[in-house]
Amino acid sequence: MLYQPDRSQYPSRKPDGSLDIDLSSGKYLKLWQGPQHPGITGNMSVELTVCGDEVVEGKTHVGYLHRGFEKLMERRTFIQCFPIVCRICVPEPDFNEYCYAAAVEELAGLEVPERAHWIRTLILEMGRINSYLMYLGGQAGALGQGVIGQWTTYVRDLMLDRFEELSGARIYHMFIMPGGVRDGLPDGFDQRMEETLREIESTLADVKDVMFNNAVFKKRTVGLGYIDPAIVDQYGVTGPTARAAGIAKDVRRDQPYLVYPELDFEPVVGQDSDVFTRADVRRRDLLMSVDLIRQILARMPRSGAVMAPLPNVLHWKIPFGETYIRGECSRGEYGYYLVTDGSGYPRRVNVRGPSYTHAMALLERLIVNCNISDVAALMVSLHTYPPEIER
Amino acid sequence: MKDDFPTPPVRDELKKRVVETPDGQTIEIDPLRDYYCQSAPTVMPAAYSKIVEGLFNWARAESLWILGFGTGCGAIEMRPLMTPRFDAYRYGIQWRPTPRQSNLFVISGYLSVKTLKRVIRSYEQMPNPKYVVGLGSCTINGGMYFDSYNTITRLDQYLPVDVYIAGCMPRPEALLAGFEELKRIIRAGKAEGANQYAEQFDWYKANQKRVIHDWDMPDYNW
Amino acid sequence: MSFEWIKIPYALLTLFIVANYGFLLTAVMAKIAARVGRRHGIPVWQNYVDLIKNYGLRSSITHGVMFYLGPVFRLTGGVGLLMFVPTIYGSEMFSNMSFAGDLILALYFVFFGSLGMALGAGESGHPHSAIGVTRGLSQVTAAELPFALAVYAVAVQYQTLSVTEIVAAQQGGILHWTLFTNPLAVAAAMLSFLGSMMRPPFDVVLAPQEIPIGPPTEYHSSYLALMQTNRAIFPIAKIVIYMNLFFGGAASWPVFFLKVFLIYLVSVIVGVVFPRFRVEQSIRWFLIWAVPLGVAAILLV
Amino acid sequence: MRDLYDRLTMAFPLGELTEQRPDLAFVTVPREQLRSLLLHLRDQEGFTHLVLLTAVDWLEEGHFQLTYLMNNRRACRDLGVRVMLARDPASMESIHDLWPTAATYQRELREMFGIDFPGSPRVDEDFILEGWIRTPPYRRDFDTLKFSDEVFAPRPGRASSDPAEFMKQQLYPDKT
Repeated sequence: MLYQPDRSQYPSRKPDGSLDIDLSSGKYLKLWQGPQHPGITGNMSVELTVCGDEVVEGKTHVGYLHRGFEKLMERRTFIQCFPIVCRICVPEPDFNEYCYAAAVEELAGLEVPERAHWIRTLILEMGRINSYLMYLGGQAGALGQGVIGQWTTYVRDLMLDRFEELSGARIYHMFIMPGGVRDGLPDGFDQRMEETLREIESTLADVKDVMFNNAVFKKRTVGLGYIDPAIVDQYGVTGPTARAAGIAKDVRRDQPYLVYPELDFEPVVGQDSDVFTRADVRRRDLLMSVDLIRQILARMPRSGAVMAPLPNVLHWKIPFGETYIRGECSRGEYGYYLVTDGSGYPRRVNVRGPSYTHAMALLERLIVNCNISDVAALMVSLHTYPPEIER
Repeated sequence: MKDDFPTPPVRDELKKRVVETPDGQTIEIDPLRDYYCQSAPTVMPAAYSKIVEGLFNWARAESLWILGFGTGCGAIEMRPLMTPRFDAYRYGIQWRPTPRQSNLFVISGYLSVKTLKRVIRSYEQMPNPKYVVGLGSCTINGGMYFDSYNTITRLDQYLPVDVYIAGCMPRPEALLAGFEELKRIIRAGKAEGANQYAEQFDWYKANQKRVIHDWDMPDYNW
Repeated sequence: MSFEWIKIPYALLTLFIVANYGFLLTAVMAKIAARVGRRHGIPVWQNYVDLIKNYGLRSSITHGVMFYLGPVFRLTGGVGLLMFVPTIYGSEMFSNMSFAGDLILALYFVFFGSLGMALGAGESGHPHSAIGVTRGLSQVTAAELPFALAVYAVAVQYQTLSVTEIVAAQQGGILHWTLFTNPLAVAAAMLSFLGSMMRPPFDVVLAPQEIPIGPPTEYHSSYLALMQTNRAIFPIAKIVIYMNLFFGGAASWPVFFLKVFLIYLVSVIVGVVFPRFRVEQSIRWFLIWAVPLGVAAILLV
Repeated sequence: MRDLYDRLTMAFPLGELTEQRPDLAFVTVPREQLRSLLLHLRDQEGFTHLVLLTAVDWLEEGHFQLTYLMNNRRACRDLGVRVMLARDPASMESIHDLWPTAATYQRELREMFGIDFPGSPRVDEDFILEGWIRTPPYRRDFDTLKFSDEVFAPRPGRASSDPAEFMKQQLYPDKT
């Protein structure tokens, strides 16, 4: 079922392309959704101009979380950058560590041991599960179904326990270093991981019953927020959001990194490109991650080095060069663009997060003609995390 | 420090303007004066009777309503607090969506200048006994972002802070311990941050204005 | 029948019992909802603490007279509703003012609080309050319709508008309840009940994710405390009407507690696993599902 | 990558090709040719996805480098197009009509580097910073630590030092 926008209430356009909205006419109302608003994903805000119950214009405002990482990294040595990169994206920090480490390794010519590749893949998939669990809770919560959030956060806590025994921290793991990973797996990790995975699977079965088979949930989300597959490339849409539009775009398969070529998987693709399909694609992707973790644990080498020998990190200079490393995080394509100039400091780091394109241009387009009640659901369905937009 | 910043121009929506209302009248609007109430906060005394104040303090301590405003990355550990493993509701801690109904502001992590402006507005809208918990090292001395041009380094320069919780990021257990500590302070009647803010209003305001260059709101808006 | 002054302390006693039961009941319901999410939830006395705290807040800001009167109206709606229906059937002490007034008055009081709230929240000037109020009024109107139809069906069935007489007609065994004599009317009324309890799927009025949190956005300190009190009393008062009309009333306090608990539980159990409807969807839902049931109930009587 | 480069050099005056990986290469183009090159890449060569648009400040050489990273999804390879800009006053034509999402990148560059993109929507509005009146912060001549110390009143007792110097003093305290 396609969403048929009703343009009858739409205000006319001025010659320069902006909307002709006269607030003093009493016909329009300006509403701020955020930054202090429970229906917003993180600390950002959407400036809505509404006519009746319908949004005629939405403008995203970001910058509330800006810390200037790209500047801070320019005045830190390569190894000093490593503990701060994970702070860029809070709910799924591991991708920052991986992309940064891989970029530095490529420019410095470091060879990473085979076992570290497997452990990195394991960590990235665990992080993906965390992020998806948070998303499912948020998507249901945006529609008032709080109990899903309780269930998914409960199993997410179990997953954080696994992270904790691996790296010692719940949120910021700082585990993937340039050159490898900090350590191998602890004893008995596989068995505890298997228990966690089983718990996740049973919770997801419940979530499927209560959320995806729920008539009200379907009624709210089917047909909402339709993204035309034709605009996917124009707006830089990647990841599950693009896959829900029927475009099988997955960096893990297209430009494989780490040990993904050796794993057996097929990208999850949806057809209808609405909020419901996006949620469903993410749920199935999560189950695929569970399967991938099982494959990794079954096939990974159990002995060998996990860390390449690093040069003296205090005087570690990386020759002139530039590179771009990408990976498929839970929201889409995540990438680091690193430029070095032969000194001990990065010349320029640019983080390309998927939320950057999703939350700005795409959201501003989708939000038009949508009901005020649906704004939160629509925004969550794009799975944006503000910290990675503004860094 | 010498204040050498020029004042930025007033935004369009804050300029004085003449508006024709739908029923045909013409009125003049001065947004800064009409839409906000600009009078400094006052020190609000405690209840006369010590017993009543003690009861109130106990009730305030046992019913902490947190403003649902995730200002930084610490917000990610607030969610586990609401859920089965930690379940802060057991301790009378709840999340409220509007500043009017909450009395505890958890500054969850670093504050960028842009957020600080919103935080001040939200804080000033909260009703009087109000408490601030600074979460994470970055609220104490800048933490990882000590040299960032966009994050403040000391929260207590801008808002009166009752409890700091150190760490990057603090675990939910640390948060619960911090809330218990806050409860102890409240019960002892020492958490008078709102009155302190009113007493040293000029000092706080000067600090805030030194950081927020485009101060386009009234000095106090509740 | 002459008025006896002793009725006033009796009525206050009823109010006291109902208010306390309401506080405890909402807390227990919150705990039950929390158990579904595998939590323990708030302590049962939490509502009292919140109430004391809200009265103890030092600053209170007013936006005008109606802003102040809004919660008062709302509380009046709850208290008035409670006063004009017999809380305990057959008890001289707890039938309150039910000698006067009838179903029509009760129906009016159900709506009264929402109207008062609309005025108060409108005065507060917050756009989210205004949106919440428009949503609330349209949804309450839609939800009242099947309830009104069910009430008329019941009135036609028993040939009276007096609540006391309707309760009296239902005595003498569980099969005499309206639930079994006129199930269609009860079904329509229970659907309407779901809609008026402000729980999912019909809580778009208070939806924190969209319009935090609707009409009470600007209310704080003692205003909020008044509204909390009302939120304890009003659902109970409403359930009392349902109990009297459809479930045979209550002849003693234990029966009263049990029946109110069970009826309340219906809305909680439904609400805890559902997301919320948009306002036009919920209105359509009422018109499609509940109203035909109510019409059928009237036709069948 | 080399075959693509050979095809492109027929029509455009390109600089040297830097092959970083088999699926990633960078090439420099004069700013006048940029738009037609991007159009050609998008419509003829299948580079439909604009991955990122960012700038590098080469303060010593006195110019900005703009990087347009393009991705060909079908062939699974990336091409980074570099454009060198004069540093002061920095200005570049906008490509928001080719990719709507480029408008966001251009807003960021306008604010963080002070590179102007005339005609790009909302380019003059505040994007991330609010009321910023100093040097654009991502320029190399902006010292963030100095700014932070001046404005934010750091808590006394916190010191930071250069890691190499610090470790040298810790390990070999007697050497100067």
